[in-house]
Amino acid sequence: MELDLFISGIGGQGIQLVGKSLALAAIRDGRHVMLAGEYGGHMRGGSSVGTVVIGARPLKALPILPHAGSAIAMSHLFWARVGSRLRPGSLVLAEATIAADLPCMDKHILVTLPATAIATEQGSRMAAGMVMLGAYAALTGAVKIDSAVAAMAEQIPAYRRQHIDANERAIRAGAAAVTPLTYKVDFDAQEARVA
Amino acid sequence: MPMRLMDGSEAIVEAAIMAGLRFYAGYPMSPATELLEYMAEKLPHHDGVCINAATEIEGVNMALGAAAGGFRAASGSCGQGLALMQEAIAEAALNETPIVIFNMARNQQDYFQATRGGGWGDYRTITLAPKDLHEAVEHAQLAFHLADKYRVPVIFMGDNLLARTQMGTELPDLELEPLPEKDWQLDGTSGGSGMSRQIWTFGCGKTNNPGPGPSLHWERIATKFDAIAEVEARHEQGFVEDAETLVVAFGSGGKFVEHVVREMRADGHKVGYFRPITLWPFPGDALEAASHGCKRVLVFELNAGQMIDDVKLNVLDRKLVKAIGGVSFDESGLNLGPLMDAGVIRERIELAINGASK
Amino acid sequence: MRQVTRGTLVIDADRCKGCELCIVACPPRVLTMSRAGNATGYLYPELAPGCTGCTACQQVCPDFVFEVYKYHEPIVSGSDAERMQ
Amino acid sequence: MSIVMTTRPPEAPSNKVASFKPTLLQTEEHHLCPGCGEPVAIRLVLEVIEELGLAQKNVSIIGHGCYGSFIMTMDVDSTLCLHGRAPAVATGLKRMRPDVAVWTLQGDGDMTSEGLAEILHATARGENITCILLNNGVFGDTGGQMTASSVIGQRTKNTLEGRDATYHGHPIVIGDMVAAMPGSAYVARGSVHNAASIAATRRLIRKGFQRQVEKKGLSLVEILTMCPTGWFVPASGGADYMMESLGKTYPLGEIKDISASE
Repeated sequence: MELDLFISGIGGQGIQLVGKSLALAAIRDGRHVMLAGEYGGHMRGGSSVGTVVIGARPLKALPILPHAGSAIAMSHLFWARVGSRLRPGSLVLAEATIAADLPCMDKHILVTLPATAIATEQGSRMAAGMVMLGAYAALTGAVKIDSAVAAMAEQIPAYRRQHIDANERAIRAGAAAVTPLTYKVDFDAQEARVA
Repeated sequence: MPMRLMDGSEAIVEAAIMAGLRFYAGYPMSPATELLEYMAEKLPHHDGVCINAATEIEGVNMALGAAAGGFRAASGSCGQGLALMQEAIAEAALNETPIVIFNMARNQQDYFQATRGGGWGDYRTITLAPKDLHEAVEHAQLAFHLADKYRVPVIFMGDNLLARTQMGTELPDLELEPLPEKDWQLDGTSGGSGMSRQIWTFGCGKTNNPGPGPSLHWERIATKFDAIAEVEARHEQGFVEDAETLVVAFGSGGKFVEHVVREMRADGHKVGYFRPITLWPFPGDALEAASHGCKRVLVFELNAGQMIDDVKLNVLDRKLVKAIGGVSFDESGLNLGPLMDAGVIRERIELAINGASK
Repeated sequence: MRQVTRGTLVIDADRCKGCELCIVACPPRVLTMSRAGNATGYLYPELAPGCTGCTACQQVCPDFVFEVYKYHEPIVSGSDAERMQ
Repeated sequence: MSIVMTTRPPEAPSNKVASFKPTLLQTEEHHLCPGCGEPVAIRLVLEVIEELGLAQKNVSIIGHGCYGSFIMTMDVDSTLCLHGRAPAVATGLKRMRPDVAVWTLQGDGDMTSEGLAEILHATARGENITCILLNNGVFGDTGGQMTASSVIGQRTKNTLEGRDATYHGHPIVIGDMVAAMPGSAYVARGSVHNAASIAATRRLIRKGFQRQVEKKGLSLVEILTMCPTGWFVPASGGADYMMESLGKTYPLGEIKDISASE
């Protein structure tokens, strides 16, 4: 099956960085990957949506996903566009402080995580997205945690190298903060199947 | 090559360089800008040159110069930028200089521009419209091959989805037939030989080696395009054998329609899809065959109706042809709009089917 | 009148277009336009004795009708020459 | 007055000192008008190319004008490009073949009207090409209309009362503009109105090509050429008319030579 994911939040929260790290990690794990962003809303404070699809075989997914089976919610703002496209039973990994503001969660598997608080504990409030990345990887088995760390480091520009350590701690803390049993992806299955 | 994550622009540039591209001159214009940026970054590492031209007109003429020198050369932009290049694209067709023009389009309103052209003369432009990054990697190589094979300009028609969506790719190297030496290239060495070389739209040749002259030259060019049309039309189709409804779409639209048609087939609808891969030559014979026995032929394109003309020209009963696309941009006016969405496309196909049966 | 002729021309008169640029260009003024037209109806330059072989006519001619020769020995003609003989 | 026989070579011992045409012309035939200055300018360029040993190492990029017909007779690798775009085409070719002498042949309509952007940007980039401008201040090929280089007072088919600065604007003195830009290595203006200036112009063209060989940057050699047809003057009066009109706006001589200042 193909794992499809929306990452939704506000420009400046590192949404695109999370998506890119996940995609690069999947490449490291030998997967086929697609990464699409929403353009035009890139400035800080606007809507930011990333789309990631991961599969074991060449992908069939469209660059604009009509539907997805999982989401990371960093903000409840601009959620409508993403929420309306989630298949029933989707995994929604949400920042704990905004989770209550997400509508229509009764059909989905909601996992909340105080990502910003965990990131702050790990030394960087800005690394909340990295906490989510670690948590998502651990929850779904989409990518190896070490791959996620390496992928994050791979794309950090030279002038931001000082953030790598805090980001790595955030990824690992995120992974440790969830129980990896609710939503496992079977990449080898021909059709979508959630354990 | 190991799998690498790239956006379409980067993958196209890598594939073009792999195919031997050594010269690119362009002018920034969204969403073709990234193509120029990658060219500027990568070409110098391959003994190539990328120039930030002063205008699209200057850029495409630079490419003509590099190509006249025997090198694989390209320029690129999107719709309005290509409008500025039309004179040079026609010139390349008429003086037989092989160049590739990358159109990373904002929309699908450049269908007429690509397939009819805005330049002067009896010429056509081979136009490749890949559906996604993987096909784009192939087309970026094929474009240069076809350009050299026929000594014609080739248009590569992408869009913002193609340019910016990132995918893992191994950049497979396309196996293509070998081409003859470019014995026409201007390398400067034949001066004083009495048989110096010439690239000239009027085809008059030189005193010692006269050409056919304009009328015969242009007739020969026109005949060449007829011959290309005979053999280079490409298409992809699915579920056409028993289809009552055939949906025709190109580029990204073709990929979306294929997706929707597969979904609808799974739900029991007798729907098929047909995607022209070359917009020119238009795969008319194949479309005629695919549409045989259909009750309706739906055309999905993000414009007010351009490819639909070619569809009507090629299905046996043009009254079966109906547009289900339309003009659709995002808020910025620079990108494909909300019509490019699987759900919307399915609704429109279903409406066309149910509306017709009512 | 004594004339020293150091050079001479071959003129492809039938290709001449009669622009007369050579007439004023000639330092010894030994070129004059013909009275009758050439094959295409243009008047063309004719050479009188006294050419120096300087190539000025050839330099200015837009139609490349001049070929210029220099004699190994000057040819002297006219009354002086006749007296010397 | 006696007339010397000029239909065949002399019988007395002699050396041929000048042929009908330079060796890089395939024929001396052309269809340009009586008194046109362009063939002479082109002859000079071809002679210089041969002198500098560039005959098998050059490509000409030809613009649109009467001179364009020489693409059929010049025995050098050539392309006739779109109107005004020669410096762009030359750029693409030169960047890929840096050791080939690439030169453009353009008229003033081609360079200063249609192609002003291309020559200025090629100069700005310091492209190592040689641009030959044949300036007669008129669109000769179409029958004598005003170009950007027509001088004040010049009568053309669309400035019948003479070019009026307040109505038609001022002429563009492209040589001075190019010389003012750091990318140019050599800029000079010659003329073909008489034998002395023709000899001088040949030296300017030679320096222009030398600067390219030395990879110094763009060289522009502007050559004032007669167009009696486009000026509505007799062929025999073209040279005088040119120096009285164009010659005043476009003074002859070297405008810039970076090698000289080194």
